[in-house]
Amino acid sequence: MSSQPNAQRQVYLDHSATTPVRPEVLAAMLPYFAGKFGNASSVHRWGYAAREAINDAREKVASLIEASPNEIIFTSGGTEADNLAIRGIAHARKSKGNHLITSQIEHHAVLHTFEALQKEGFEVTFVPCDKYGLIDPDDVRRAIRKDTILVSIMHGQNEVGTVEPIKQIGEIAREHGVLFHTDAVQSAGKIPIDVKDMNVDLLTLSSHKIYGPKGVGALYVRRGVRLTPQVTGGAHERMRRAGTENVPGIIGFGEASRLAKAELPEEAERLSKLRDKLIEGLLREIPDVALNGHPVLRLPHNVNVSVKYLEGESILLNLDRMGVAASSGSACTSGSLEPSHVLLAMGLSHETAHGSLRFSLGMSNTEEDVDYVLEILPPIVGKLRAMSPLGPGSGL
Amino acid sequence: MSSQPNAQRQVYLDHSATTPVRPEVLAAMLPYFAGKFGNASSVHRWGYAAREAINDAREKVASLIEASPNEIIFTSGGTEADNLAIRGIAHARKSKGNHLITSQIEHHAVLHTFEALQKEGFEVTFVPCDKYGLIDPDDVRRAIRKDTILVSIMHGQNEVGTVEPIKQIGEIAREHGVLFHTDAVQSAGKIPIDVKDMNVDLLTLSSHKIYGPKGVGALYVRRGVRLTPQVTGGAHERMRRAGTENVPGIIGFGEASRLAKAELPEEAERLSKLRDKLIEGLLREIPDVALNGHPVLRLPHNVNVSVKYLEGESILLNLDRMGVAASSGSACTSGSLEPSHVLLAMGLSHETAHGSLRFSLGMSNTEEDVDYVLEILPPIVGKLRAMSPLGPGSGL
Amino acid sequence: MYNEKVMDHFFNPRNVGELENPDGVGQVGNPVCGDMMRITLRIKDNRIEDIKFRTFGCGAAIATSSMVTELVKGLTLEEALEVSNKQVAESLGGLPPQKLHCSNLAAEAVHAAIQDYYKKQGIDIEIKTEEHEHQEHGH
Amino acid sequence: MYNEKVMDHFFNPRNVGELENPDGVGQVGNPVCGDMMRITLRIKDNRIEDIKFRTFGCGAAIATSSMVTELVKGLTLEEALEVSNKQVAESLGGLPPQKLHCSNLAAEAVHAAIQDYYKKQGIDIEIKTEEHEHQEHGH
Ligand SMILES: Cc1ncc(COP(=O)(O)O)c(C=O)c1O
Ligand SMILES: Cc1ncc(COP(=O)(O)O)c(C=O)c1O
Repeated sequence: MSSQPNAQRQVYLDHSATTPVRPEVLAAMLPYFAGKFGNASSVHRWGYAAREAINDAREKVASLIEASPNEIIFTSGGTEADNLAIRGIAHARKSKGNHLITSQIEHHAVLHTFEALQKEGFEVTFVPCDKYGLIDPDDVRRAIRKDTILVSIMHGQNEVGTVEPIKQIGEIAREHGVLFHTDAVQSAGKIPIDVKDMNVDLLTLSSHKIYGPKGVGALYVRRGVRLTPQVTGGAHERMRRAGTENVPGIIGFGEASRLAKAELPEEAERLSKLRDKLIEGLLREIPDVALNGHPVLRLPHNVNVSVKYLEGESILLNLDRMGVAASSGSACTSGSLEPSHVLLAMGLSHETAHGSLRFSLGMSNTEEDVDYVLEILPPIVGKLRAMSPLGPGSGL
Repeated sequence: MSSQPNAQRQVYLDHSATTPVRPEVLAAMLPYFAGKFGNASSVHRWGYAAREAINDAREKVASLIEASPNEIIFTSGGTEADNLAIRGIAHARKSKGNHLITSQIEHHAVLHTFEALQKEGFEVTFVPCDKYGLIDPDDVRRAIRKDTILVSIMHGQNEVGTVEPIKQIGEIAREHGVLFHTDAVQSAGKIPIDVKDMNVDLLTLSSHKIYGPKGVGALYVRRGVRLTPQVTGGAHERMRRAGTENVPGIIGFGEASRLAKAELPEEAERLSKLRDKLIEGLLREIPDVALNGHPVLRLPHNVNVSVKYLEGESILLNLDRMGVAASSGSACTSGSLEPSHVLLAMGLSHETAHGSLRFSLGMSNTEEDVDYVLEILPPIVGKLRAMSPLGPGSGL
Repeated sequence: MYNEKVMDHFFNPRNVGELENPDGVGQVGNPVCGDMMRITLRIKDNRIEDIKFRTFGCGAAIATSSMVTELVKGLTLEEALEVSNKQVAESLGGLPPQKLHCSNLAAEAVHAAIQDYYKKQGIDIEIKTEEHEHQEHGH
Repeated sequence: MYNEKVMDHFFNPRNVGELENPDGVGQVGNPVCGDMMRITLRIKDNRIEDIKFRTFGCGAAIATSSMVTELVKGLTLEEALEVSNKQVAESLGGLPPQKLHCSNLAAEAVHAAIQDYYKKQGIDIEIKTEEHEHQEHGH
């Protein structure tokens, strides 16, 4: 765009929105587009090659969360996996009960799916969170009824980075004989996950958040848990999700999972340091800025702040002009009228919620990137605030 | 595999199962994995680039079927598009009626979805076909009731290649105020499609059947037709299909559509000739072989024959050893116990249906490929028949 | 997302600020909804001699504010009252569809400032309200 | 899909054909179900001296037929009656899961042929039927 003068630097800080496919992953995928392009169901060498590659990828994805390969259902992404988990269990267990539990701060893929189920006649309890975006396991316990059939609480919050007490919530669900689903799209590959240890029955993953390709995800379903398929057709994915397998996508997801697991401990530490440096810098360099999300129970790559008196999109456009990619919980960026439901649930005012900024760190980011943001953001904020009718100096 | 001695030739004749991604398509996709990898919803240059590319691809896909770009919903494949069309319309129009019409010879993505709706309480009429796999529009007319809300009849049959009289069926549906869906996964790019001329309200496409990547498809939904989303979450695809867009996949699908449209007339003629040569050769060279499907109203790339006294998988394994990829309607290849429901609906005996072979031609195939099949298949059949307890010479 | 003209007005907004002792002040929108504009006017001989704006809002909100100040500067009050939000959007070469029903309040802010000016003169005028969906916000 | 041993027996099946004037004939399966086997036996001194098969069916059906002829050739009739479908599959190093409940009838065909032999001697024996899901076919 012509109004984006050649920015000195390109700093991508929107890894929670999506990540680039890393070179090793693309290399693993490439043979499967044109050479080994077979349909995994076919009875010939092209088909066998595809089937073997899928089996291999399934092992790698399973290993990322300490599951067994046959507990993994490949889907077209995190959103579809969330839908399959929630609709699939609700429909399969309808006769056992009509009540579902989730939280107010879930991703739309979860939240809107529960709302769709409400329209179908299910009752849903949306448990709240505290001002840090933390969910109290006791709130979940209190919400459980005799007719509760599913609890779904996310692992790492995508906007504010708060890590929820999944293990305790899973324990409570299990005590009560209720199935437990968690959306781990943002936490997978960032913090360790062990589905057995965490008492999880169903867990959602998405490839494009961990340097794998877009258009592929997975649902972990604990052995023995039955769900109603939501996409019907051929006998793929052991009759749980029909449709010709996205072979290159699945292979890329497998390789991305393998790498994410191998590099997790070191990378989590590295990102946490960058995160803390960025948070400290923002709070230090810009007045009237507040951290959103939990100060400690936090994903290693998430920074979220409110910049008072400003609206998020106006900051994003200025950041973009300087080569920096970030995101905002502002209503204007989503085309909706309400700002982030997550920030509102945490008790932020609408006004402050409109002015939130999320920086999500990733593989490519360095200290210099953080320094660059800390250099360019204060003048942007200064300029926009001078234009704002709100805040000190506005005369209001 | 070691039991596959170096076959002289590799002849892929399973293009109805899937196709390789053609080089031009892969080239179009490649920049979007790592360079222009943004999330199309993001407010920054990475996001804008992705959004623009999707818009461009949407135009190309729309153009393949003479639709408008905003009538195209991208999905994860043909199966999901079929599910969205059928479940989406059934759920949206429930209050208008409870009766649905489809045929006995639909792809499982359609057939099993109607069966799932039967379990939900919908009534479904499955209209039959004749011995050529042809559906009589009058059968559809007779099946329509006051409470019919949807007719779904496929365009090109995937197993036997028969092209159905879609335009007439669409006309009948429209006369009766019933929505009409057609699965055009096999016909798209092979024979011309004009959704307006064909009186179609919803139409399914799949990328990997036309030299695009796997894991992406589309549903055409005529402007003004409302359906209930089946995957809920973010505001993607104008609120009709949630989930982060598979950007490289969509771009590949767009490019594949553009090329398919440009090359259609010539390629259809070329394939038809190869098809007829193969059909004639098979009938001439091998005794007790019969053509399945319509002799004239037939997809240009489809050859389907029954080889009496033999079971399909045993032939496929031998063909594979000689480097030839084909498929069969045999139960054994699908892991089910029943042979192809399509061949049975056409009136074939179980025994004959078990011995069907499908050769589906494509871009890479030449006359030499056809000659090669005609050279190697007769001795394979001879060897297997000598082993069979059925047929002349078996003493039964 | 936005076209070049919008981006130009966003990055190089015209007439930013607040006039001292203005003849009219108009404020529309609400920070709760994510956009709010404040227009100050200097009126001379029934014409808008000077105009400044301050805006809290997205790219579209700021660009339309800037655009409207350019459009109405020098106009008679009657002429300025005829300028509509739609015209502002058109002068910018169009806004993305999701922005049309929101963040497009600039003309209204000018009208409110003119109304304020008349009020100070003891005149009550009624302002035509445009058909737009901003009210949908509900707060 | 299949392992090498299965493929070897499929591509190079042992004992294909039909014995002339066999001492016992066994036929199981049904072409309607997609698999049918016909075993002919030559018995000498209570032992299977020669055996041949003909099979209509998939790779697994043909490979298990071939395998079973190798397994039982030379065995006493009592020993041959002890050979199970499961053992045949194991001797082949295993079959794909979707093939286990189908196309794995070979031992039964041998048992049926032995039964036929006894019958011709005027002896009625009962054959242990194995637990397998082939019956699910329903025709
Ligand atoms: C927490 C969470 N859940 C679900 C999703 C949806 O996953 P996908 O983008 O693969 O559809 C996302 C990402 O957008 C997410 O952050
Ligand atoms: C007629 C027909 N419909 C639907 C499908 C399913 O499409 P996809 O493979 O993209 O899921 C196929 C292919 O398998 C098909 O041939």
